[in-house]
Amino acid sequence: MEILLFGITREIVGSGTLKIKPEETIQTVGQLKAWLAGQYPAMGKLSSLAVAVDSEYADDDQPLQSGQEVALIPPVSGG
Amino acid sequence: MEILLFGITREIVGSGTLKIKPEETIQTVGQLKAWLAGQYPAMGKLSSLAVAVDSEYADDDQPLQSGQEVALIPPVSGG
Amino acid sequence: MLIKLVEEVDVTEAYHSLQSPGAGGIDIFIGTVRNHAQGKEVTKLVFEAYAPMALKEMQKIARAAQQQWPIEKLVMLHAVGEKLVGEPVVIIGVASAHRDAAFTACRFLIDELKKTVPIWKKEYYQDNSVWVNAHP
Amino acid sequence: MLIKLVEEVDVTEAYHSLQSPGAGGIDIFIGTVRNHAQGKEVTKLVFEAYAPMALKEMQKIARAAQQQWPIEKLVMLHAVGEKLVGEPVVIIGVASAHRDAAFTACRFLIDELKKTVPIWKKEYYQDNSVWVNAHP
Repeated sequence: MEILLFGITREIVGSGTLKIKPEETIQTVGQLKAWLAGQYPAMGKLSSLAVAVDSEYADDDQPLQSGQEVALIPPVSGG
Repeated sequence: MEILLFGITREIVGSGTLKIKPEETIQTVGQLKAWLAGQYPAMGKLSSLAVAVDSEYADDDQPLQSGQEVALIPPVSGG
Repeated sequence: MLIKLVEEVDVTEAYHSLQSPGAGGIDIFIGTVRNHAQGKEVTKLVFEAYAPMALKEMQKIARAAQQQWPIEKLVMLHAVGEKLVGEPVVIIGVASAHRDAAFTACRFLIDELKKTVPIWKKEYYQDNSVWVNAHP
Repeated sequence: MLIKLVEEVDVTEAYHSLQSPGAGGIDIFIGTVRNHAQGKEVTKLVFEAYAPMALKEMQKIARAAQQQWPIEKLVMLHAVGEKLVGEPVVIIGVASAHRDAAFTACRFLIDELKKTVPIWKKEYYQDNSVWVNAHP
């Protein structure tokens, strides 16, 4: 699974994308968030962290499947 | 006394200014309004009619003196 | 603070006059000639102003806004003469550090302008014309 | 309806896209780079967007506004990349028959944009920089 990263999440990981190995067996948005918090403690300190699946905000129970575009959405600050 | 006229008051009188003879003895804004209503019944049909003295809105009891710039202010509709 | 009566109001001029390094939000209201009013097709508007008093009243409104909100820059431009459908007739602009003051002050300025500033609008339809607001 | 992410937002382009014979009021909000934030001097901002999602979210907000108010024309432009003090970064515009809808919808659009659209702002000061809103 490949995750698109923006803003502070891009800086935390040090790259615009994050590749997660299949053996991590991440099946939902909630599991992805839990895995990230374990791997990158700085992610847990953000005001919020959302996940977008196919460029729509996704709930924690949404399943993740191959072929989807998955992105991390740290707190937005446009405008 | 010479009165400046704008908008519908200019059209009612048919001129941009109205000269009032000294013998009419108009001494206040209120007296001017009463005199106008007598001379020009169409003025009485307006939604409102204000008078400006030296380009400031004037109350009915304000005295009128020579040398002042007096203007009729029918309902405004700028913007 | 830019307050003027002009033959043509200019959005670009208004925007440039609102530049300020301390501004984070600029709100610009533009009143334009609408093709209909009171259910009738409008062909044009003609604006007449008692210029010295109109400018004085606009300045009073501007000062009242400056006393109520933290304003960096302020612009009030009003057209006089004939205006066709789609043309701008009034531009009100406020620059402030934050957007709330910019929106609120801009709305205040146009609302007050319409109440007190001695400018008159004659609306022309296909078959007649009226001075707006003149009669109850 | 004009919704774009661009390197340079352009007030004149926004105004032209809001022309409509049925419009009597146009409200344009322009967010600009302010020289200070959180009590510190700001030297520049850098904006990053998740472009396809940002455009989708902007379109959703625009449709929500169109459902609530009678809107003739609507524009939402947001800049990406580096912006210096005084430069415009976002332009929101609404044209409507009456000014009340123009003001209210314009305010709604910028407030919602700031809540949901995936665009991120990094604020640069003399000695450091922060991603705005990232931390509590």
